[in-house]
Order: sequence, then C-alpha cells, then structure tokens
Amino acid sequence: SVSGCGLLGGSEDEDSGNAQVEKSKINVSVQGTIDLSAFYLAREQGYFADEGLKVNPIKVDSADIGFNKLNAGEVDVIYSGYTGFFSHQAAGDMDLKLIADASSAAPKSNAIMVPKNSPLEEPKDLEGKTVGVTPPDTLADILTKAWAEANDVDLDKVDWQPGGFSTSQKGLGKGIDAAFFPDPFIAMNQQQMGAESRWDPMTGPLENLPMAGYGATADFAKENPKTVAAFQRAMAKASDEAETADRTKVIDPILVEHIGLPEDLAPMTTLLTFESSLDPERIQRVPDLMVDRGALDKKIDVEDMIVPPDTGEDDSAK
Amino acid sequence: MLKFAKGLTGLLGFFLLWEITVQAGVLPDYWVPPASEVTTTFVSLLGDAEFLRGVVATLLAWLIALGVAIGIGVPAGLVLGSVPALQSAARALIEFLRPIPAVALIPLVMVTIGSGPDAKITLAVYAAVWPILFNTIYAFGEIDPVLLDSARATGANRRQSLTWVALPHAAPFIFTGIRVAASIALIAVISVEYVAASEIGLGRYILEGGMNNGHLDQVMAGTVLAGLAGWAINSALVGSGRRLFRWADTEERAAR
Amino acid sequence: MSATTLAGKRTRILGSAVVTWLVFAAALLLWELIAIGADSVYFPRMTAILGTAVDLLLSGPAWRLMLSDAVFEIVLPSLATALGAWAASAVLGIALGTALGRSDWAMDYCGTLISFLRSVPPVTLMPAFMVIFGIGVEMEIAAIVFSTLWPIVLNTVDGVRSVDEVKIDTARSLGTPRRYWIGMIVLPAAMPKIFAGLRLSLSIAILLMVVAEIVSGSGIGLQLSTTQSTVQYTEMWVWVLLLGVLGYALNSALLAVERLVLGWQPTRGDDA
Amino acid sequence: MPTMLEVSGLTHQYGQGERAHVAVRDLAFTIESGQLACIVGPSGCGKSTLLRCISGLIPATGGSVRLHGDEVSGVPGDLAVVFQDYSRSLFPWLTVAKNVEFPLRWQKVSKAERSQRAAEVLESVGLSGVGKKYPWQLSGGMQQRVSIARALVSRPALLLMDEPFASVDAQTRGELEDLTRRVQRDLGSTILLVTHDIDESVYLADRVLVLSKSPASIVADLTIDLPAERNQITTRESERFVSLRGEVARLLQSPQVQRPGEPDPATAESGPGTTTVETGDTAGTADTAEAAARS
Amino acid sequence: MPTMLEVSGLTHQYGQGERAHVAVRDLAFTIESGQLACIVGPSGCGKSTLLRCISGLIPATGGSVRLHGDEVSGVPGDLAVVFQDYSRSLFPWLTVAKNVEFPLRWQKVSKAERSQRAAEVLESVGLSGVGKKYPWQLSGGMQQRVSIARALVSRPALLLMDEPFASVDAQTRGELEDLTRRVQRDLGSTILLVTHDIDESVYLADRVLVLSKSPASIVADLTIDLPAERNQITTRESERFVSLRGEVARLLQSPQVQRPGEPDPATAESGPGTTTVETGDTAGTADTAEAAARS
Ligand SMILES: Nc1ncnc2c1ncn2[C@@H]1O[C@H](COP(=O)(O)OP(=O)(O)OP(=O)(O)O)[C@@H](O)[C@H]1O
Ligand SMILES: Nc1ncnc2c1ncn2[C@@H]1O[C@H](COP(=O)(O)OP(=O)(O)OP(=O)(O)O)[C@@H](O)[C@H]1O
Ligand SMILES: [Mg+2]
Ligand SMILES: [Mg+2]
Repeated sequence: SVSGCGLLGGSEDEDSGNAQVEKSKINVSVQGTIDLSAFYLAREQGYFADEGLKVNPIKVDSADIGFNKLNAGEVDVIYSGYTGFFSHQAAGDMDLKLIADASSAAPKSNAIMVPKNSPLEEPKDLEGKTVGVTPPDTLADILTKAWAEANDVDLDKVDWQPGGFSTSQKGLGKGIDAAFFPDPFIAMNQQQMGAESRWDPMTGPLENLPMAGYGATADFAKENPKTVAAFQRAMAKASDEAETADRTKVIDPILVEHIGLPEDLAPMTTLLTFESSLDPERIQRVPDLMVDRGALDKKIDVEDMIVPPDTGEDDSAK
Repeated sequence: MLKFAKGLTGLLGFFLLWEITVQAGVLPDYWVPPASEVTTTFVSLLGDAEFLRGVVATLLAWLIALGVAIGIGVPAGLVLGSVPALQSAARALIEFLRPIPAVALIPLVMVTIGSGPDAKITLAVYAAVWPILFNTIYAFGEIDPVLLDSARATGANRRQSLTWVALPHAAPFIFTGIRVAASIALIAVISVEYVAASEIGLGRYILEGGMNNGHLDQVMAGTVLAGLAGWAINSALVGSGRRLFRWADTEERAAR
Repeated sequence: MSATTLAGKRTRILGSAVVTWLVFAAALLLWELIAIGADSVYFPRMTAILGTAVDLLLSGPAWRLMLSDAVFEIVLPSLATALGAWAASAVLGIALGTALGRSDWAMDYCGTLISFLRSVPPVTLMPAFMVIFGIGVEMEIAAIVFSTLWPIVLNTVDGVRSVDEVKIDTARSLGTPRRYWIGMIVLPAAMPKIFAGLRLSLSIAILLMVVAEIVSGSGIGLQLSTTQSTVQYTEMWVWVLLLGVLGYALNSALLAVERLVLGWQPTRGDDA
Repeated sequence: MPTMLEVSGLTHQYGQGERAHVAVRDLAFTIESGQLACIVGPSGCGKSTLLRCISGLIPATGGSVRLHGDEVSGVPGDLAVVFQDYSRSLFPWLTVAKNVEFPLRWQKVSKAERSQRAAEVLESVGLSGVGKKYPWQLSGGMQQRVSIARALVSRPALLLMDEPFASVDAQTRGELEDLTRRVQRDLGSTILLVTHDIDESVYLADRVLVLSKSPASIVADLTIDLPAERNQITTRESERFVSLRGEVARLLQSPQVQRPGEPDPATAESGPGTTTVETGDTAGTADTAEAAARS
Repeated sequence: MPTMLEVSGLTHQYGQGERAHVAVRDLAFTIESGQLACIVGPSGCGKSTLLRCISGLIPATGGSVRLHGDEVSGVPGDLAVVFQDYSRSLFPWLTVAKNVEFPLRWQKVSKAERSQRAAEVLESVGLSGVGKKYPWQLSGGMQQRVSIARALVSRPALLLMDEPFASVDAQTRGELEDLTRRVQRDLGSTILLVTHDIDESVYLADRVLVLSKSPASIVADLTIDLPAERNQITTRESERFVSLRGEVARLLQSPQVQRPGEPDPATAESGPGTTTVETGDTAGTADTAEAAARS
C-alpha cells in the first residue's frame, strides 16, 4: 500500500518490546488541555524512559478522533474526558479499560463565562438566553446542565448552543450570552476580550468531579500488562510531582512548550487537580451523573473498567 | 510575464485589503491575525524542515489522489456519457453517494483504513472524482453529432470513436474539471489531515496551530500556503492546457 | 441523430426509473448482508437503520404526513440553508464567471486570486467565518457560498469562452446590442457547461452545510457530531443516508430543470 | 455485375408521437457493384436521411438495407461518407493532414504510408501544402475538399457523398467530378452521390435516381447511357447529355410516379429516354405512388 | 445613384510571422446603392474574408471600407449576413421561428408583428410550417433557407450573402434567386453575393466582380446589361446571357489582369463585352498584377 512511502508519512514499523515491557513504543492520543502537563512532565523527566517506554503523543482536536484512532489501533493509549470512555463502553463498540487518572475539577478551573459588561447576575438570568456548551450528552453539556438545574434554572427555557468551546469563544457577545469554558479558554477570553468568569459550575454536587483520565482497550491491557503498569507508574509519579511542583518553574514552561499556550497566557490559567489515584469510587460519580442526566441509559460499574495500578514495590502488600 | 504581474497585483490587493480590515479594527486581530503577521510566520516556516516535510507529504498525497481521480473519472465519464442505459443505472448510486460528505465518513474511514496516507488519498479521490466525471459527461452531451457520425463512418468502432473523437472534443472541458478537482483534492487532503489528525501534513500543522486557538498566525500561514499551492498547481495546469488545447483556444482563433 | 439517442423517450424514462429503484434495492440488500457478516457497531444492519429512521423522522402525526418534529426543526432548516446559499452562489458565480469570461483584463487580475481562494480549505477558514459573520445561519451561508462559488465560476468562464465563433459572428452581424448579448448568445451557449458546475456545487453545498453546522452546532451537522461523540452509530447512519437522500432529491430536481433548459441540445435528442 | 447495395421497403421516421416526421417512406432500389448513382430530389425530401440509413449511422425504422447481401446493422467497414455538413464533420483538434489520415488509424497502415497517402489524396483535391493547417484556417470550399480527401484516403468500396461539391468553384468542381469518376474506375468503388446540380448528376452518373418530395420515394430511375469516358466540354455539349438533363429536370419538376404499363408522358416526350421504373417490388411502388399522391 | 460601399486598398492577413497568410490584397471597388453585385472567384481566394471585412466582423489589416462614406469600424447596423457555414450560424437553442425573429428583438417591433414577419419570410423561402422545430431537425438545404430568412426579416439596407444557395435544389434555387432580386427591387437593398455558379452570378447580378486566386484581387468588373426583369427560362436562353456567362467563365479560367490600353484578349473575343477594369488606384492594380503573376 502507499503508506509504505516514507515521504507520505506513513507510520514506521512497530518495534517489539524490551526486557521491561511487552511493547516499548506506545502512541498516546492527547488533546490541547492543560491537565496534560503531567503527561509532558513525565516525558521531560524521563519517567517513561525509566520504565522502558518510548511515548509518542498524537495530538487530536477532539476525543472522538482519538477513540477512532484507538479503535483503528493507531494509538495504544488515549487521554480523554471521562464521559467519552463511558459513552463508548456503553455503546459497546470497544471494550475499554481505564489505566491512569489525570485530573479532577479544582475551583475556578472551569467557568461559565459572560462577555464584558454582561447584565447576567444570577444563574436564573440564563433563562431566555443563549448558552454555549458542547454537543448533547458530552462533557460540558452534562456539566453545565447539571449545574444549571442545581441552581433552579429551567433547562427548557435556555437556548443551548452546542457548538463547542471554540465556537462559543467566537460567539461570546455575538449571539452567545454565556458559555461553559475550561482553561486555557478562560484565560484567553479574559485576556483577549475582557470576558468574565461569572460562575464556577464545578461546585455543589459537581465539586471535585473527576474530569479526565487515560485508557486503553481491554485487549491491549490484557496483552501488555507490563507496558500498562509501566505507564501507570510513570504517570502516577508525574501527577504527584505536578500537583506539588512550583507552578512558574515547572508547569508554565510545559504549557508553553507542549500545550502551545502563549507565554503571557500560561501563568493566567487555573490548573485542575492532578490525580494519580485512579480510585473507582471517585470516578464512579461520572457515569452516575451521566445516567442521571440521561446521557447513559444503563449504569456502568467503574470498578470493572479499571486496571488497578501496580504500585511496584508494594506488590506483595496488596 | 506581464500577465503574471497582473495576477500578482490582484493577489497583493487581496492581502492589502485583509491587512487594512484587521488594522482598522473591523476584524479582531486575535481571531484574524493581520496579513503582515501571517507573512512573517509564513516566511519563517519556509525554513522549518519539519513543516516542509509535512507539506511534501500533503502534496504527494494530493498528486496521487488527483491521478487516481483522473484515472477513474475520465473513463467512467466517457462510458457513462455514451451509454445512456448505464448512465441511468449508475446515476442513482452516484447521485446518492455524492452529497454524503467526506467529513461524515471520516470515523468510518479511520476505523477501516486508519488516518494515514491511504485514508486521505481515498477521501480526496472520493471528493475529486466528481468534477472530472461530471464535466466529462457534460462535454460529451455537447458534442456535435456530426463529428461522432464522421468517426463512425470511417469505420471507427465505439471505443475508437470514444478515444479519438469524444475525448479530444471533451478534453478542454474535462481539463476544467481537472482544475476544479485539483483544488478540491487539495482541500480534501488538508481537511482530512486536519480533522482526522494525520501524523504528518499541512492540515496536521494547521490543526496544531488552531488547538486552543493559540497560534492563529500559524493556522493562517498554513491556509495561505494551501492557497498558494493551489495557485501554483492551477498555473501549471493552465500552462500545460494551453499547450495541449491550442486548437480550442478561442483567443488563438480570434487572432486573425 | 446518433445511436446513443435512439431509444424511445418514453421507454427510456420508464426504464431508467425501474433501473434506479432496482439499483437502490440491490444496494440496500447488499448492505444488509454485509452488515450481518461484519457484525460491527460501525456498520449496523440496514433494517436497524431504516427502523431508526422511521422513529426519528416519520413518527409525527398523520396530518403532517407522519413527519416528525425532527424534520421540521432539523432537516428543513438545514435544507433551506444549503439551498439558499447554493442559489446565491449560482447567481453570483454565473455573474462573476460571465464577467470574467468576457474580459481578458479582469481574468488577468483576478485569475490568480481566484485560484488562490478556491484552494483554501474551508475547514480552516471556519474560525474566520465565525468571527466575521457570528455564530448562526449567516456564517453557514457564507461558508457554503465560499466553497460552491468556484466550480460555477470556472465552468461559466469556460462556457463563455468557448462559444462557437460562427455564432458570435452571426450575432454580431445581426446587430445584437450589448445588453442582449449575454442573455441571448453567451449564456445559452454556455448553459451546458454552467449546468455541470451547478450540479457539482449542489453537492458541495450539502457537504459544506454539514461542515458549517458541525462548527456552529445546528441542524444535521450537529446531529452527526453528537451521534458520533455519543457513539450512536445507527442514528448517525440515518443522518448520513438522509444526506444522500436529500442530495439525490435535489439533484433530480436540478436535472428536471436542466432537461427543460437544455432540451434543445441535439444529443439530448428526445426526438432523434 | 453483382449487386452491391439492396435497399427494400426503407422507411425512416424521426421522433415519435405527434412530432413524428417521416423522412423516407418505402424506398426500394438496388445498386450494382462499381456503379456510380446520383440521387437528386427537392430540398428536405430525405436524401441525407437515406444516406445515413445506408451507412448504418441511423437504423431505419422500417425495411432493410443489404450490402453484398448482408443486412446492414451498424456501420459497415469499407465505407466512407462525405457529409453535407462538411465543416462540422472535420475534427477541429486535428490538422488537415491528421484529419485526412484519420480513417487509416484503424487499418494496418504504417505511419509513413499514412502520411504519404494523405498527402497524395490532398494533392488530388487541389490542396497540397495545407496539411499542417487546422480546418478552421481554411475556406469553406477547402474544408469541403478536405472532407472529400478524408473519404477517399481509405479507398472505400462504397462511397456515399452528400452534396460534396456544393461549395467549390466551377473549375475545381469539374476537376473533382473527374476525380470521382476516376476513383470509381480505378478502385472499382460503388458511389452514391447526392447532388442538386442536374448537369452534374447526368455528367457523373451511370444512373440517376430522382426522388419525390418528402417523404422521399423514387420518381424515376434513369440509366445514363453516356460513354464511360467523359469530358467536361465535349460530354456536356453532346446531344444525349442535353436530352438527359432535360429529362431529369422535367422529372424533378413534375414528380409523378409512372406505373408500369401506363404510357409515361416524360419519356414519351423526351424520345429515346431510358427511364425505367423500379419494378422489383410492385407493392412498394404502389405505396410510393400513393404517398406521392398524398403529398 | 449614391455610392453605398467603397472598398479601397483592402488587405487582410490572417495570423502573423511565419504563419501569416494574406487572404486579400489591395482590393478596391465601389458598389452603388441598390445594386446587386455578385462575386465569383476560385475556392479559397478570399471571398468570405472580403465579406467579413466589409461587415466589420474582422478588422482589415490594411485599407478601408466605407459605408455611405463613413469608415466601417465594428458591425454597422442595417446589415445582414448569410454565412457560408449556415448550419453553424443558426442558434441551436432557439426554434426556427425564434431564430428568424432574432434580429427583430432589438427593433421596435411588437411581438405579434415579429412572429408574423418571421412566418411570412419563412414562407417566402418555402419553409412554412417548420417554425416550431429546432434547426438540427431540418435538412441542410432547409437550414440554409432559414439563415436566408433570418437575414431578410430585418429588411437590411446592405445584404451580404456567402454562397447562400449552395445546398438547395435547382428549382428552389431558382425561386430564391428571384426572391433575392425581388428583395433588391422592393426594399432597395444593396446586395453583395458570393457564388460559385457562373450562371447564377450572371442571372442575378447587376455587376459581377471576378476575383483572382489567393490573395484575392479583382480580375474584372463586369456590368451585366440584362434587362432588370429577369425570368428563369427566357433570360437564361437569351443570347446576351450566354455571351456574358461565357465571358465570366473565361475570366475565371485565365485570371489575367487587363491593363487599361492593352487589348484584352477575353473581351476582344467575346465581342460586345463590357469588361471594365478598376482604374481608381493604378498602383493597386499594378500590385495585383504582380500578385497574380506570382501565384
Ligand atoms: N481563420 C483563419 N486563419 C488563417 N487562415 C485563414 C482563416 N480563414 C481563412 N483563411 C485562409 O484565407 C484564405 C481565404 O479564405 P476565404 O474563406 O476568404 O476563402 P473563400 O474565397 O471564401 O473560399 P471558398 O469559396 O472556398 O469559401 C484561404 O486560403 C484560407 O486558408
Ligand atoms: N434529426 C432530425 N429530427 C427530426 N427531423 C429531421 C431530422 N433530420 C432531418 N429531419 C427531417 O427529415 C426530412 C429529410 O431530411 P434530410 O436531411 O434527409 O433531407 P435532404 O433530402 O438531405 O435535404 P437537403 O437537400 O436540404 O439536404 C426533413 O424534412 C427534415 O426536417
Ligand atoms: Mg441533406
Ligand atoms: Mg468562403
């Protein structure tokens, strides 16, 4: 086939593993979100290399594309918002395993933003207004609506605009009265248009909600247990380090270098909480919320989807 | 050469307009970077080996796609144009498939053939084959029956009249179809790279720039490069077309 | 005149309708069989897709011909956007193409710009469209016009430039005034080629409608992106196939118009 | 001589239903191998249609055309046609020489021989030296001669010519007429030639078929008993020539079908005329008479 | 009679550089208002080119054309042309009637009158009843008559006809010739008609211009002194007609330019011929003579 042609940029031959892992070179589908800084930290610090892994990030615009790539075998591991994993698991197109945690909501890390000088004061004011979210039953849509309902907003009276962050951003103030944003969009909107974060939706029932994690197909996890474990160890180490690291010295440079944020913008972002635990109980909140909101039609047991982290030297203790 | 200068004037005029609209604040410069900024980025990119490799990958995929599209579109168009029975049978499927957007098919293509070069070439062929096919069929409909009769009367069989009469007659218009297809194929390749996040290519580069809306100058520079590439391709096609279809050149005929 | 046009008109039309439906039926059957064999969520069985389609689109009250709300809230607005933008682009494209085709001067200056613009991927221009036109139908229309314009322009230029010399001389010798020139000589002669461009851009219009709607989060495009994100492939196929049906219907309508307008062509020969 | 061409009951109708137009009705005649027959008839009577049916370019809606005894379906080989619409029948993307060589493409003729034969035949129609031009760079008469050259180049056994000399000047026309007779003699070709020039039909032909008004049927079938060797000046001055052309002219003006047995006013008047009526198919002739009466 | 058309030093060259071809060189003649002049000359000599230059369709590369004393630049109004390529000059997207009505569209003629005039003129060329058909549904001769009808419908002051009767049968041709003379008389149109038929040129014309081989120059300018009222049979039988056509034929065959003063072998032989040589531009005539000698 034509993909053999080097100039066209076909994938090179897969390597086989080494002594430490079954598969040493793994492709990871990543996005442009800032909680990936732990992942890049692991790469920069050589935590992956220490485990015998060569990790190759593949940037995608949306998790949908990442899941397609996972299904096609183009990537081995995927970073995604948790809702994506559960949608796919419920649909049954793939049997997925969660192999590492990434982040949970921190105060101010997500916001319902309004344009400069917006008259909106109370969540109730959103009724009759246009609110930017993501397509129905995807993360921002679920979160915003859950938050709005918790604040007594009549969802039917709101005109939901499901274009996604990038669309909301361009429409804010021009047809869109308020919109859900994660960072770095929050910082960018503040900086460029003077938009304001009016409400933090990740409060009340949504406080500290797990946001994103890493997963792989069940087959991959089964065939490459050592590889998965190696990935888990490296990510756990990096996540813990990122959570405590000096923001300006460690994280911001990564945001600039790898996430591609402008230098002046990086310090303005609010980080999520980096998570390393992959705790099924915590994560269970997400599919439960999805069932609540009608985004899933059956309950999903997170416990079954998790590949428990192999904590190395604690192996015997477990 | 004079023509080239005139064409360049038109293009520069457009860039100037762009610069002025942005500078005058009609368009916010954080969404639409001014032409000058894009040009600077563009120039610096030309020295970026990684970027150039991406461009080469894109252009190569485009070239293959266009070649395949021509190879399918022209013969199919000739056959469909000359055999009405076949045309009505094929038309149903063609007309049904044609409006189904490649974008909608991307997930399926990714699952079946991945997001590598095969995928972008497949989808680009799918998008580019129609202009060629259509223009061929239409050019065929326009042919003077006397010409076809003349060929048949000389003992040419169906295939021979197709290749020696219908094809040359239709050639200039098919050629227009190829020109349309060339840019559609380029757009398709870049779009697939962009949407399906291919490993390498111009579209991939634009995607990275556009992620989080961080580097719109990069997006625009990539877009401008796509446009320039399309222009270069078109000029090459027009140049060879003028040589190929001298007889059809109305200007030549008018040069009394 | 030529053998290609010999079959009787009536039998041909009848025959082609039968053939059309047979081809469709065969394709659907083939799909069903392949889907049974493949057993993949990505390729649901045709019966399942059709069932979902009925639920989605044909579950309305009888007085609305069973059309459900989805038809009125999703399909028709999308269709109106695509058609409106396509019509605008047709008018604009034919006008522009005629002007450019009749003037060497204009083409010299604009040719480069046009070949530049028509190679620009509309996907990457979406942000610019959103900023210029806001989120909504104007932006969708702008995106569609921007992409459908070029095939029409190019084909019109081509048609306008290849009018038979003898016919031009004839018209000139008959003292055809300038204002009649385009309507009576240039456009009729260029019409077959213009129609090729129109048909081509009709399906591009549907394509861009989807792309624009995905970004702006409305209409059929939104349904496609939602069903994809939430992994509802059966429903996604309903929308995909609906696009095919819409395209087919619009194209058939355009063909009918074309048959009317280009009925004079000898090779179309319903008379020979 | 063996029969080359046998047309029987030939009918052709354009279109269907209300817009139907019968161009040719129930024609019947035969042409012997090597004969040169001219067809004359009023404008729009169906002569071109007849030639198209014989050449197999359009299938007749009724009756049959036999070549060497075989029913014609599709265009037979060994045939060449000069179209009335000569300027539209030349391929504008080919040079004159390439246009003329065109029929040789599908014959086993080497490239060198192809261009040599094209040059020869171009010379014979008085067009040496224009081979490299494109058809649209030529005058009308020159284009017509190119299309004649193209027909001759393949040395066809059956040559159908539709008003082939309409656009050339008198002198060239005479030369082309002589060329046509030479081709008939040298190659043994059978030639069917439509013309509006009565003098020309008599000068050229071994036989003249006179057609009635639309739908065409045969008014008369005149054998031209002039000597085989003809000369533009002496033949045309001969008494027999003058009487024959008078006869054709009269037949054209009073298109009455003569029934066998009845005295024929035209022949009776013109003396030693050799008007013969197609008697092969009596039913056909009767039909034709009716048709003529109707029209 | 006032001068309608004044052609002087007219030269036209196609193409440039090596591929240049001089079709017309240094032509000079004048046509009076209301005259019918026929142009005869060998095929490819430049007749169609001359008509195109006069009609302003192509700008001459040298010399000038004056209509009513005004230099022609662009196509003058009040002019109609019948093209040699009649079938290509009809608009295939219009029916026959609409084709004929075409020139009336921009004249202040009501719709009803337009279609009435079209029907009338179609009838006068023998084509009543085909108005609703498309041109390609007609036979060659019928198409040619449609293009004649279209030229006549606007009652032009200057009518240029390029072999207008080439594809019609003898009888129709005669009728169309008479129609042409009637148009000239009734409307007072000035007519310039190219023909290959020597008889036709003499029968039709008030003057016959004989052109030399390419590049065209004037060999002779013959005034036809037949009575204005002509009749297909009697005129053609008249002695004067026969002597004039002999003269034209001889001039065509021996294309020598006669210099004033020198005895002209052709006229000397043909007796009371009225051959006059274009003397307006002596230098031009000398040139032409050279050209003729070269060719
Ligand atoms: N478009 C053209 N380009 C180049 N040469 C041309 C063109 N048109 C005509 N010629 C040449 O000019 C000469 C005169 O052509 P023209 O058509 O005027 O001849 P004509 O007298 O009308 O001949 P005919 O009686 O055969 O129609 C010819 O030799 C022809 O080859
Ligand atoms: N394609 C067509 N469709 C319908 N009618 C046609 C078509 N071609 C010819 N006819 C009609 O058939 C009749 C005979 O046409 P044909 O061309 O055979 O005449 P012809 O004898 O060659 O006349 P001419 O001498 O004028 O060329 C005409 O009345 C014409 O109107
Ligand atoms: Mg004919
Ligand atoms: Mg001519």
